[in-house]
This record gives sequence, structure tokens and C-alpha cells, in this order.
Amino acid sequence: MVLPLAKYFSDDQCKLLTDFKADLDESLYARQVAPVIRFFFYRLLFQAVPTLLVLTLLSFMLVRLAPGSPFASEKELSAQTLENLNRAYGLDQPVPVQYVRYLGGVLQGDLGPSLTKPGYSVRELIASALPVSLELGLLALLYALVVGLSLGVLAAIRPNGWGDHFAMSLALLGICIPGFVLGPLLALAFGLKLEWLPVMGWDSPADRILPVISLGSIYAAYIARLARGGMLEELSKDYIRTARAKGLSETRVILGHALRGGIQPVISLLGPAAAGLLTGAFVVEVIFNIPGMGRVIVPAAQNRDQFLVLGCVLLFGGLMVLFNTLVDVVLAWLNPRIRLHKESA
Amino acid sequence: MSLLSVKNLEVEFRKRNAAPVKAVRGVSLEIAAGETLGLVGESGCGKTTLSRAILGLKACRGELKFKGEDLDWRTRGRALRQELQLIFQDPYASLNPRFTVEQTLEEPLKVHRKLSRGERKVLVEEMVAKVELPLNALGKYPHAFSGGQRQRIAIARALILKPEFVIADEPVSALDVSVQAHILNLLLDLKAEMGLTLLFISHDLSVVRHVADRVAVMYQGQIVEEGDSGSLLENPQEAYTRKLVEAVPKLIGNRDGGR
Amino acid sequence: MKNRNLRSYSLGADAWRRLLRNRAAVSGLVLLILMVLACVAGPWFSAYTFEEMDLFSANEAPSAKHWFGTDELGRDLMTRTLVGGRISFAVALAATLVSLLIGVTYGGVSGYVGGRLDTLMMRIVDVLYALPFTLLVILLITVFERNLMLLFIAIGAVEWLTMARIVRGQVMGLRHQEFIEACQVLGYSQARILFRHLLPNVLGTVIIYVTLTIPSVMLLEAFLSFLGLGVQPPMSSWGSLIEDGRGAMEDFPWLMIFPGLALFVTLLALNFLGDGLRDALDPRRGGES
Amino acid sequence: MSQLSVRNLHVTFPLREGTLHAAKDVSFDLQKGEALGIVGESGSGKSVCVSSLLGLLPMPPAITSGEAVFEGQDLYRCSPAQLRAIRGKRISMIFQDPMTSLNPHMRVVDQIAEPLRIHEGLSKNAARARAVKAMESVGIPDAAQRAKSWPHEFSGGMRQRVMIAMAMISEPEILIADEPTTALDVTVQRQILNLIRDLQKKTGMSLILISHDLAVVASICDRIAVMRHGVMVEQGNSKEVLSNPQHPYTRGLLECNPALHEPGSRLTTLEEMMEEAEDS
Repeated sequence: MVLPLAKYFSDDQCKLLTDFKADLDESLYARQVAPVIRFFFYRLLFQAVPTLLVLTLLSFMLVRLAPGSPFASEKELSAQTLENLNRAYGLDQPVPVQYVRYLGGVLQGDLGPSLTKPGYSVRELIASALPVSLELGLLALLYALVVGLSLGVLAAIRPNGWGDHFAMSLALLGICIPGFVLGPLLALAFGLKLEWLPVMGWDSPADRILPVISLGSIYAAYIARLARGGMLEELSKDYIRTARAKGLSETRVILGHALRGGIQPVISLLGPAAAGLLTGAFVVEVIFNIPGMGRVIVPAAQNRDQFLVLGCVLLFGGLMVLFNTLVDVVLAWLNPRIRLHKESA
Repeated sequence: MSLLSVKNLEVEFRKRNAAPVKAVRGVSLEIAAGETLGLVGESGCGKTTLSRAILGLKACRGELKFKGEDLDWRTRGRALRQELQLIFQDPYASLNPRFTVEQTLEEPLKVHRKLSRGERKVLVEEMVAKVELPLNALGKYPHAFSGGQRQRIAIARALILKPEFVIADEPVSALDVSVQAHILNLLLDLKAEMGLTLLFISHDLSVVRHVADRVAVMYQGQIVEEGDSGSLLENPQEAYTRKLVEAVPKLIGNRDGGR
Repeated sequence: MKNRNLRSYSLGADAWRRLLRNRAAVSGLVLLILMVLACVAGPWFSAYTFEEMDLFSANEAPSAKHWFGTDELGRDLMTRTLVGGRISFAVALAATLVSLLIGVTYGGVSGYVGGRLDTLMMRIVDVLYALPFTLLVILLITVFERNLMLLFIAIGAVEWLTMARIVRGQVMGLRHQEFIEACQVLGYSQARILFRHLLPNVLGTVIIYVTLTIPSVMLLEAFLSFLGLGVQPPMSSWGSLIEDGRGAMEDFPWLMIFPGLALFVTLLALNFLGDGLRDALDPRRGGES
Repeated sequence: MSQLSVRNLHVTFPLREGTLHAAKDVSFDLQKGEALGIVGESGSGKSVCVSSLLGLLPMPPAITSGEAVFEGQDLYRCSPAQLRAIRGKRISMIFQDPMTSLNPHMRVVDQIAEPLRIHEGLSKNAARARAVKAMESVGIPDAAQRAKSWPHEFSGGMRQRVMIAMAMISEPEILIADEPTTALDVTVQRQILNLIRDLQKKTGMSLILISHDLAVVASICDRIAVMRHGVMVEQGNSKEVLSNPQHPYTRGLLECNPALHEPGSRLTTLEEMMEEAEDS
């Protein structure tokens, strides 16, 4: 790196420069990476762990303190069988003991047996369905981010212009047509009538298109509105005038200065959005016949398979907590003020 | 005899996981009845904190005496509130945007006086006249007024309970120079008319010199110099006061005035 | 007294005037009122009831007799849609009220008192916020029998969290404003400051958030009913009607389109109204006029 | 010939409530190396006038007419690209509030270096090295260490120094300072004013200083222009304007300064001055 510099600078200036660069690199870890890592563990310890404890306690108590045995629905069972079943599943123990046992099992990856699908454990049922749901959720998130951000940023460049009105009308439509309406409509139009795209299953890449659009569109719409709002807010700030006064091109003002602050509301939305995408996927999976978590949890809830639902709740709780923590870390990384503030808190 | 006396006042700010910061460090002041004391200092020197401590809004250590008695906000707060009042800096933030002028001025009377509606109205109208606002201002909301007019409303609110002692915390800093003159004139008139004692806080030396009989200069939580306003500002003894006085841009003998 | 009340609304009246100038917001408001009226009063005037079956006229297309057509059991779809609307609006109203009550009180106290209590209260909200509430509602439904009351409470209990956060943020911002300090200097009681001076200034934001809560509650109810976890047959809800219609969509598309349209129109109206309210109540526009 | 010559400038904002005339028929000249001060109260249109020169007027879109000839080029007829080439390179600007005028998400050094990166196409490191030098030259101690800081780690006065370093880094021909010291304490204000004056003397650039405070402007400017309600009511040599103000408004501005009155006496208000002037 010394070569091109020599053109502009004297030797001692170059030296100062190389020192400076080394200094900057060295400080990159100390000043930029280390606090974020520390922040991550701080969040994990003081927010994620308590949340998960509350979640397990709340949901377990809900299940155990409810009237009746989980086997009550199967009426043909004799009293003896019921007792055997209760003992087999440890339900004859006091509730706190059951909780600790269950928690111990969860930590080892044992979520208990399924009550409605004899022979299957909750873990097996989830393990077969989760990857599909995760893929669907992530694809939908990606779609929502790409479409939402581009629409939002484009709208903010010329507020009240033609493109803004178009993008915001589209976003309004997206918000008002939930996935369980959009999905069937898309299936009807592109699947059954036009026969362009498949409407069943989860095998070929083409299978992914309609479900991802049905699931992601509402979030794309939210993201577009938030991004527009955030960008407009940021573009109205004083430092943007400074950037313009330096002679930056509008593209550079937007991408280099405003974007970083402008997308922060969008990133804050990602936590709730991820949760919404995972649960929203249930509906889409039912509509497009996709073998994901929706096909596990919905029948389980209808048939009151408590262990299975409990397992799903814990799993999603864990995923959400993890995702929320990541979002917080990204926000902290984007905003130097938050980082310093929370660090000292 | 002094109306308000402050001895060794200390205010500490505690932040979690940080050493406490002393915003006010052993301040002593005497303010005689009918006098105006100017308190001068730059931002962060503790002058606002000091005023809030006197008014019982910040916990503090030290001795506060009003008319020779302990200024004990806990036990005598209700009575004291009617005698010590505050005028704020920002005329835009110091008025409740959802209250009309009449409601704003009536509220203190409702809380502290047992008066009929008619009696309150008389007092409110009297006060509005005193601060030279038109009577039709009563039904309007703050957003209908300019900064100077709002400051008049705020002054009327502070004075409607007829307090003896008023703290004016940078009352003209947020106003244009032309409006400043009006508000300063009004304050001086009202002070004479109602026999007020003023603690006038400002960072503007020329304003303080104009209104104050005596001046106290505050720096990093302490009073560094105190004395008669004319002589102190023309002939400062302490290094900081000198620096402060010299930093003020002057209209006469300009160009190299700062050096 | 009367006189003052009239005047004290005039800042609100100002916002109201701005709202009425906004064409989208006004049409949203009108649409919403029509929708509520139709759902509440419509079924009384209808010649059919929502559960009356007529197997001879099953799956009929929309006609003068059945404006929205009939389902596979020959039930009048319009009546079922309007009755479903009642459920939607009832859930929305009840859950929003629950969230309003808890959220405003919790957020107001937390923001005004501040200090340790605020930290504790907000930490609780943080933890609850990170829970997958939709799934907890599903769990509730799994554990107890499906019932409408449960749905109201569960959804309301989810929505208060955001309300509490918003109100707290607003109160925190206002608490340090000089006019609140002025109240303290003038010796007003804490309760008077909180309820007479602080909370009225938060009202605008609360109203805006309410217009956001209502559609999200309606969506959640429709979502659960669609999955068969909400309203139970023969009762109808927009969510369950859409799910029923979806099966026969290819042959009898109206079965899905009408309930879907009802949901869409309601959400659209609420959004128009919400956007209009936000513009009208935006404090940054407060200075003009 | 003057370096910058503004003729018959009108700026109007079309608002829903009616048209706002922010500047009405404003004309002034700036000679090379000269310091011109523009004084006026809030809403007098002083900021609008100079912001319009660089096309930096805030929304809603304003309508400007007139001409502003800078080195033979009319700024109002420049294309956006031509204007961008002038901004931050030949004419720089600093603003009132250094707290909000710096990008909170960008390291100080990169913000200072940015004009070099775009106008001179320097590499990141080369521009950074020059930025550190610029920080030193505006009197920021430990510049090399503090370069990597974020804006919020600086005090108000230091932030304004950062702004000045950023504006000066490409050695502009004109510096426009829009209320650069209003948000600062008196002692810091003095330092910043001295710094601006020293830099001006050293580089020979021209300066337009905007302030509501006549004394601030008088302390470093050669010429003073007074604005009121969008109209430039008076301009001239600093000493002359101060010692022998021609317009009653200028006289009023001078008169209502408490420093010119006996302590405790009634201050003459602007209205009284204006009335007096009309009567006589």
C-alpha cells in the first residue's frame, strides 16, 4: 500500500500513514468487534436465558395445571391403563418435579413422547418438519427484505412522487391482504388457471415461489413502509445537509449516509417479523401442502397433543430468542451510541 | 436580613455503575428581600441544578433557609410553593400544549386557593393585563402565540400566586434580541410592582449586568466570585471571570476585542 | 364547566379538521362505519340465519336471492359473512380495550415513576416480548377447550405490551419537559400531573396505536380461525369462512372471495383511517393553522 | 471584480397557507479575501439566502430567482452536477448545531476525509492521513488517536472544530458559516471565532458569517449586512454600520442591547426605535 501513497506524500507522511493504518486495524478488534461480542454475551445471559426460563415455566405450568389428564380425550382407556400411562410419562410425580425432569430432558434434547402419534417422539416429529419450515421462513424473509427495502428506499428518494405513490399503494395492498387470502388467490391464478406454477409440495425450486410470496408479502409491505419512514426521517436530519454541502451525489448521500440510520427501524422489526414468519408459515404450509411445522402443530393443537405443542412452543421460543438477540447485536453494531450505552448499563 | 440563604449546598448525580458526579459543590449564597442576584455561568456549570435544588426538585445536602426558617419542602411544600416560583428558559416547552391560557393560569389557583369561579376569573384577567397580553388571549392555546408572548404567559403563571421569591432560569436566552428587551422590561416592571426578590440565571453577561444588583459567577459547581454587578463585571478578580468577560464579543472597540 | 370542556377539545378539533380534509381517511372512516353497521344490524334484516341449512340450494352462485351465494350446506354466505364480521369486530374491540387498559396504565406508571420500578417493569415487558405469543395462544387453546372469551383475553394480553412500551416512551419524553416541571414547581399533586397534564398529551399517540392494534387483532383471530383453532362451527368467522371457501375455490370461487373481500375492505379502511389520524395528530404539524 | 456577486435574489416557499417570501430582492457582493457578516433575527431570511447559493434549501421546494455569479458562473443556473463540484470543494459550509450536523454513524476521520475522496479521488488511507492533518490544524489535540472516534465522543466545541476541518480540507475559496457559534458557550464561541478568523487570514479565503448576534459578526467581519423580514435593509463597512447605522432597524438592534443601557433602566425596544424613525 505504500506505492500509490508515495505519489501524494513525503516519506514521513507515509510513515505516519502506515502507523495510522496499523493502529486502525489493531483498534478494529478492540473498538468494533470486542464490544459487540461482549454485548452479545451480555444479552444472552441477562435477557435470553431468563426469557427461556419464563417461557418453559409458563407453558409447562399451563399444560400441567389444566384440568384433566392429557390422556382424558381417549375415553376407551381403563383406569389401570391411565395410571400406567401416567406413571410411564412421570405424570404421577408432583408438578415441580415434573418440571425439573422435563427441563432436564429438554436440555438433553428429549421433548417427550407424542400423545397422538404413538411410537413417535416429539423430537422426531419436529426434526422431520423443522428444516422445511426454516427454509420457507428464511426464503420469505429474504424476499421480504429485498422487495421491501428496495420499494421503501426508492419511495423515500422522491417522496410524493410517482414512484412513491406506486410503492406505497403496493405496500398498502400487501398489508391488507393476509397470507391466507393471498395464498389461495395466487394458487388459483397462477396454479390452477394459468398453470404456470405448482401449488403442491416442496420438491422443486418452482414449488417455493408461491408459498414464499404468500408468506413474505405482508412483511415486504411492512418493511417498505418502515424503510420509507426511516429514510425520510434520516434524510431530514441536519447531517444530511452537511453531506450535501460536501458535494456528495444524491446516491452517495442516500447509500453512504442515510441508509445506515434509515434501516434501523427495519432491523428492529426483524425480530417480530421472524416470529411472524415462522407462525405465518403454518397457514401457508396448510394451503400449499408443505410438510413443515404447520402440519405438525395444527393437528397437534386440534387433537390436544400437549407434549407436542409444548415442544413446538419451546422450540420456537428458543429460535425467537436467538433471533432477537442477533437483531439486537446488529442494531448495536449499526449504532455506536446504543453500543456504548448498553455496555455501561 | 436575607430572604433566602444557602449554605454549603451539595448536589450529587448518581448513575448506575459510575462514580457519582458532584454538580454543585458547597455553594453558599445570601439573597436579601427585594434584591436581584444574577447567577452567571456556562452550560454544565451547575447553575440550573442549584436552582432546582432550592426549589426542592433535586435532593441535596446543606442548609437552605427561607425567611429565617428551614426550607423544608417535605413538610411545608404546599405553603412554600406559593412563595417560591420559577420562570423557565424555553417558552415552547414550558406550557402545556393542551391547556388554554386561561386554564394554565387558573390551575394554580384551583390547587392552592379556595376561590369561586368568578373570583378566579378576576385574578386571571388581572394577571393577563399585568403581563400586557390582550384579554382575548385567554381562550387560545399556546401554539397560537409567538415565543415572546408565550414567555409572558409563563411569567403570568409563575406570578399568579403572588410569590415573594422567583427564580428566572435563562428567561430570555431563547428569544430574539428585540423580544428580549420587552421581556426584560416587563420583568423589571413586575419586580418593582410586586416587590419580588429575583434569582436571575443567565449565561449572558450583558443581560445579567442590566437586571442584577449583585452577581455570582459559577464554574464547575462552585461560586468562584461574587459581588456588586457593576464592579465585578468591569473589574473581575478571578481568572475564570476574567476569561468569561473577555470572551464576550463586544460591539464597541471590536475587531481584536477577544484577544 | 361546560364551556371549558368545549374549549379543551379544540386542539383535538384542530386535528379533527385536518382529518376531515384527508380524503382517504374520510373514506376509510365511512367505510368502517358502514362495515360495522352492516355486521351489527345486517343479520337482523336478513331473511336467513347463519346456521340455517338448505341442502337444495347448496353452492349457489351469487344471485338476487343470495347476494353472496350459498355454501356447500346451502347456508346464506352473506349472513354468515356479516355474523363473522361481528366476531371479528367484537374480538378487535375487546382485545383492544384490554390492551388499552393494561398498556396505558402500566406504561404511564412505569414512565412517570421511573427509576428502579421502571427498570423492573420494562425488564418484565422485555421478557414477555420475546415469548412466542401466537404459539402460547395455540397452547392455551390446546390445553383448555376452544372458547371465544379465552381468545379475547389471550389476544388482548399479547397486544398490551407494545402499547405499554409506546405510552412509557411518550411519558418519559414528556416527563422532562419544562411544563411538567412547572407543574411540580406549582405544587400540583402527582396524580393530578399524571392524569390531568401528562396522559392527555399522550392521547394522540394512543389513538394512532389503537388503529394499528385493531387490524392486527383481527388478523390474529382470522389466522387462528383459519387454522381451525379459533371460532368453532357452526359459528362463522372471516378466517374460518376463508378456509372453508378455499377447499372449493376452483369451482365456487365466491365462497372464498366474499369473506376475503370483507376482511380486505375492513383492513384497508382501518389503514386509511390510521394513516390519516397519524398525519392529523402528528405533533410536528401541531404548530400550523 | 467581486468574487461572488448576488443580484436581485428572491426566494419564495409556496405553502398551503400562502406564499412565504423568505428573501426579497437581496443583492450583495463578496470581495476576494473579505469577511462579510449577515445579521438578522430568526426568520429574517439570512440562512435561506446563503443556503440557496449552494442549492441546499430544505423542503418544501423553494422558488429562487435572481443571479449569483461566482467566478463567472451563475450558481442558480448550474446543473446539479456542476453545483456538486463546487460544494465542499470551492465553497464550503458549516452549520449551527455541531451536535446534529455530524453523521452519528460515521467515524470522525472518514467524515472529514469524504470531500477529498469525492473531489480529488484520493484513496481511503490517503484521505484519512490528510484528514488527521486537518484535525491538527484546527486545534484538535491528539488528532491521530481521536480520529477514530465517533462524533458523540466529542464535546460541542470539538465537534464544531471537526466541522471546520471538514469544510477546510479541500481549501475552499469561500467559507459560509451559518450561526457557527450559537449553540456554544461564550468561551468556546470566542475560540471558534478566533479559529475561523485565523484560518481565513492564513488561507486568504473569503468568509460569509451569519449570526443573529451583531457583536459576533462585528468581531471578525469587514463588512456587515443587516436583514429583516427577507429584505436586506443595510450593508456597509463594519465600523461604519456600528458607529453610524443608517436604517432604524439596525439602530434598534444596537439600541436594544442591554450593554448600552444604564443597569436597571428601561431598554429601548425595536418598535420604539422604528416608530421614532417614522415620526421624524
